[in-house]
Amino acid sequence: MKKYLADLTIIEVQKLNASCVLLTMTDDKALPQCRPGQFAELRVDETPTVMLRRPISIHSFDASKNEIGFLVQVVGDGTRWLASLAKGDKVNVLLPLGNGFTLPEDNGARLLLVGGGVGSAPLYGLAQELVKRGNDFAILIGARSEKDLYRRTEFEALGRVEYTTEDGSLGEKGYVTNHSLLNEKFDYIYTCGPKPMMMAVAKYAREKGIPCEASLENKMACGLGACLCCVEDTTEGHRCVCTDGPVFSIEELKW
Amino acid sequence: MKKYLADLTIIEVQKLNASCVLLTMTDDKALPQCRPGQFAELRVDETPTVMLRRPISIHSFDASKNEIGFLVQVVGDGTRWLASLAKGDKVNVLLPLGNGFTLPEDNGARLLLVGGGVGSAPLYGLAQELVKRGNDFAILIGARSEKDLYRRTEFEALGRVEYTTEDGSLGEKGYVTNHSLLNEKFDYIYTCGPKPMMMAVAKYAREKGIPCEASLENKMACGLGACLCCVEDTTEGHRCVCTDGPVFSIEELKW
Amino acid sequence: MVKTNVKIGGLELKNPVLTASGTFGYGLEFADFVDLDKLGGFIVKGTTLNAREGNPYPRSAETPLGMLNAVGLQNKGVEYFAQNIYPQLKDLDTNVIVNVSGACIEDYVACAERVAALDKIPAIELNISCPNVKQGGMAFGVQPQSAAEVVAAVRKAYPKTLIVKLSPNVTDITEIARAVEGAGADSVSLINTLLGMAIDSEKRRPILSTITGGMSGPAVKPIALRMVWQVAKAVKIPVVGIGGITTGKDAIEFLLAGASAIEVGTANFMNPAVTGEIVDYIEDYLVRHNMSSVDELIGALQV
Amino acid sequence: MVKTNVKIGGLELKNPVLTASGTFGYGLEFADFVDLDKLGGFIVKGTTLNAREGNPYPRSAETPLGMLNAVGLQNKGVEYFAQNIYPQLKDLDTNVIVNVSGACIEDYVACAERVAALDKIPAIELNISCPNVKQGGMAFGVQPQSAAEVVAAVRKAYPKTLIVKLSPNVTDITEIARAVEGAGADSVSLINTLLGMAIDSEKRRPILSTITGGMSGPAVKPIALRMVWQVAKAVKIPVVGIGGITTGKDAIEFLLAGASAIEVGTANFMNPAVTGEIVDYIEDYLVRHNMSSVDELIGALQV
Repeated sequence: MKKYLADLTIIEVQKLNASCVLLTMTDDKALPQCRPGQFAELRVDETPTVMLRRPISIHSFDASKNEIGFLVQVVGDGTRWLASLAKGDKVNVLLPLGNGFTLPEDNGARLLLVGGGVGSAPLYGLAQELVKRGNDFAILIGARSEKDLYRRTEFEALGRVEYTTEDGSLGEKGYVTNHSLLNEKFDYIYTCGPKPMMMAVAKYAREKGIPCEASLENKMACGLGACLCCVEDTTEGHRCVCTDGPVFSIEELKW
Repeated sequence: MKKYLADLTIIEVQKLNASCVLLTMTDDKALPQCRPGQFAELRVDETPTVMLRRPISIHSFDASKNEIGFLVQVVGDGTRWLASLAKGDKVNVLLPLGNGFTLPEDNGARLLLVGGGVGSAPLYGLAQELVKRGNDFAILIGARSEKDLYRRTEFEALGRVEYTTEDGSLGEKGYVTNHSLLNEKFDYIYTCGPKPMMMAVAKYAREKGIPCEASLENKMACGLGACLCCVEDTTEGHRCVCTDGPVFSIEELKW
Repeated sequence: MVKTNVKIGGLELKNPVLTASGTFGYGLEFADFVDLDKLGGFIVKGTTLNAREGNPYPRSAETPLGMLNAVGLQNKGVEYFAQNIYPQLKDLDTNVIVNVSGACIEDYVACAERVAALDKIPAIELNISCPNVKQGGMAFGVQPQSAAEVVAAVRKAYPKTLIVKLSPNVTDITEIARAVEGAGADSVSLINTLLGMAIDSEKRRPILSTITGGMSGPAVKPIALRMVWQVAKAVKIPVVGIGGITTGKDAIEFLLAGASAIEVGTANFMNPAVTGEIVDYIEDYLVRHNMSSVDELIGALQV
Repeated sequence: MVKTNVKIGGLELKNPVLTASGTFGYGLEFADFVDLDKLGGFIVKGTTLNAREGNPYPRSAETPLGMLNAVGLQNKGVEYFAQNIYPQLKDLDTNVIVNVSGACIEDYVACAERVAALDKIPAIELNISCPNVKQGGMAFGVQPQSAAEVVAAVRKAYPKTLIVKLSPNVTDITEIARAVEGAGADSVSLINTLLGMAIDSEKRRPILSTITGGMSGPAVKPIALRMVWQVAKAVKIPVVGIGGITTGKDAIEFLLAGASAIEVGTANFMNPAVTGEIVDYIEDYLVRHNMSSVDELIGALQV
């Protein structure tokens, strides 16, 4: 699929909390079609210390409005710079990158989306797509505390959403893999979040024999499969998270 | 003299033309007393490519208002960053640095201030001081063209100002050293501007036997006399423009 | 119309702009952003006789205006390249150069021989300077004698243009350059990465799985420029300049220092379209300075 | 209260923070911004037996997150230091260390002897790695034998703590480090600057009057960190880490890599108060990580 390199214009900056913003961008030209689970590489080398682009998952994509949304969590100088941008600013964006989630053929299938903290970002775009396709799904999002849960109203507008928090400030106390929702029957699981959480979800899926896809976040340079920095050690050896992923079936992973 | 390191607040940004701005700054605490011809080192390492501070001459200093002015000409990424700052922004400033101009004992003396382009910046502060002291002086400013002459109204408010432009768009056509003003008698000359211009002025002063001071602009790192990068080859060997200068009597210079 | 073409041994480049091995994949990854035929050529990723899995993740670390990598020559082997990649590249109207690596002289030779059989590959870049492999790699490149030995052996087996990529991790790079020139190299390219290290001060661990790795990016440019300058004066064969080239200005600096061509590396990660922009900048520079040919720039530094 | 003091040979530092020669003048230039007594010590600018005018202007060039300098050891000579500078420093409650350079072994020895006579100077840093002087300097530092010779000669003449500053412009810095350790050095400090070059592409001229110069600043940190890591494993004497240290985090990284102390250099130009801030950061780090002494950090990298 053709990749684009464009200076997108920020049309909205939504501060979700002290360390997380939602950047909504557009372009004069039509944005390329982006699939749920794909990501973009945002240029940040206006910052003194950071040089490489920042891979950010696509949180939302609206072809009709020609808008794309990125949830940016501040972790270093690069993301801090991104979070400091204002409406009207331009960002050089490379997209769409990666494979994205596999959408189910069987519309009868019952799907579970499991996210952790800001890692739930790409699940929003996935849920939007599943609503369009009339799939039956539930969303489970875990976080340290209520304040670490983003875009709840928007998620809840798309369907059933359950929460777990480590401090019990919202939903069931504990980790996603302890949530009562998992007593229900699901045919397919999508997960994105901290690696330990995804590994726990993968373990659960294996035990129940449920097919499961996880979206990885290995450190990247090029995003194009050229530098071979972001490799994951899979059943078929080292593979690039940027081009063979970021979404892998857990069958391919050595977890 | 004690040096200060402070985050000054920009209270006014005046765009003088496409490539030159006047930054007026203040501080909650009282600014240190600055003498005409002294300079400051402005921190610019928010820019990706530039690391060292930028030495900028003090254009104006008003102890009563606790304000200091810097004329910034955009020549590279560092000055471009400075010129992009807005009212309310803070800049880390190291000041006051250098020796400054020698103020004349003899109040009867007739003084000539010769500036070139943006190099005329520190002569404004000098002229302000000379007005306070009731000295008799004239100002001669040369530039490529009228648009390269800055702060004319302000300079003219302080006393007699003559101009030369290479294209004749204002004042006499040609170089400062050809200006008819030089037919008049002066007892002391201060000059600041491009090195070729200052060398021509120095040559003139030597011929007429007029004492003359020139303010140099060698490339600097520390601004404190520590790194020895900004040296000028003087009659007493290599000396630091940042601490032994920036103002030197032409007798000390090997021009 | 200004002349931008240069010659590297028997190799004709339409302009001096190449890409550094390992930063441009097999070229195809960048075809959406650069017209590959617009480049003087590109150097595909490090290729070895047999497939290599490379080093464990993490393989990269960001440093002040630079990066460290420790990929360790992951590739599917020269036969896979010949069967699966070469067919996709052979009809391009540019020079596709293969970067050849090995753990021992025999491997270098066998790999070079296999590439020699590929009609449309006019040259190889012999990598005797990879800092990220246990045996071979840099070990060959830091001593004049071992460098000369591997080059001489490959020279016998490889009839086309032989470029040898030098390591900067040496006391005197001109000594190595002269040694490989004497052993029959048609050209030297420099610099490969500088051996560096990055530490996570909070976790108190190295960032790379290999502890140390190869440093590249704008940060290394002054060192690369100095070595190109030294080597260009020390050898008669053409020099290919590499090291932190991020803009057209950088490319001009390397040409002035004596490089006949340049390789753009890490900059491809910041801006995948940068190589085309550098080609344009060089043309504009020549026009702006009333030069009729890029030859007028090569080694034209006024000292 | 955490212990931050460290020992370099016979030298007691209240904390590991020193300053790099040539970046902190004689200390006094920075007294308005740093309480000098708060530092582990500072190393005054390169001092030679006789006065030196240094190299012509321009002596500096900015590079990506780094700089080149070519000062060339401008100084008024050791006797001037003893007569005019030493009296202003001798009553400070910190370690004032003199960086000693020379063009030949005899000069090194004579200069070291003169400094030895100054009661309140507890140590010298022998600079066998200055890239900006024609004879001597780096020439001594890039070969184990010549490095050992000059160190052995100075060792005989200098009874106090002898730190030897090493050049990074070598194939194997551990070989040089072991050589000077064998010759009697109490400690090695590294890295001195990397030889680099900067060019003005429009003027088509080198930016430095000397064409090449010594590179320092954040850009070199990964290389310095790697060399400190290698040397700390190769020698038994304490290592002083230098190279692009700009923040407290950087300092911690060097300690983890095996440095017993660190020198802050170019960062003094960006922020003249930085050394004091780094002292505070190290203390806070120890508290934050429930460590009782900085010794727990030195070489504590988990690999």
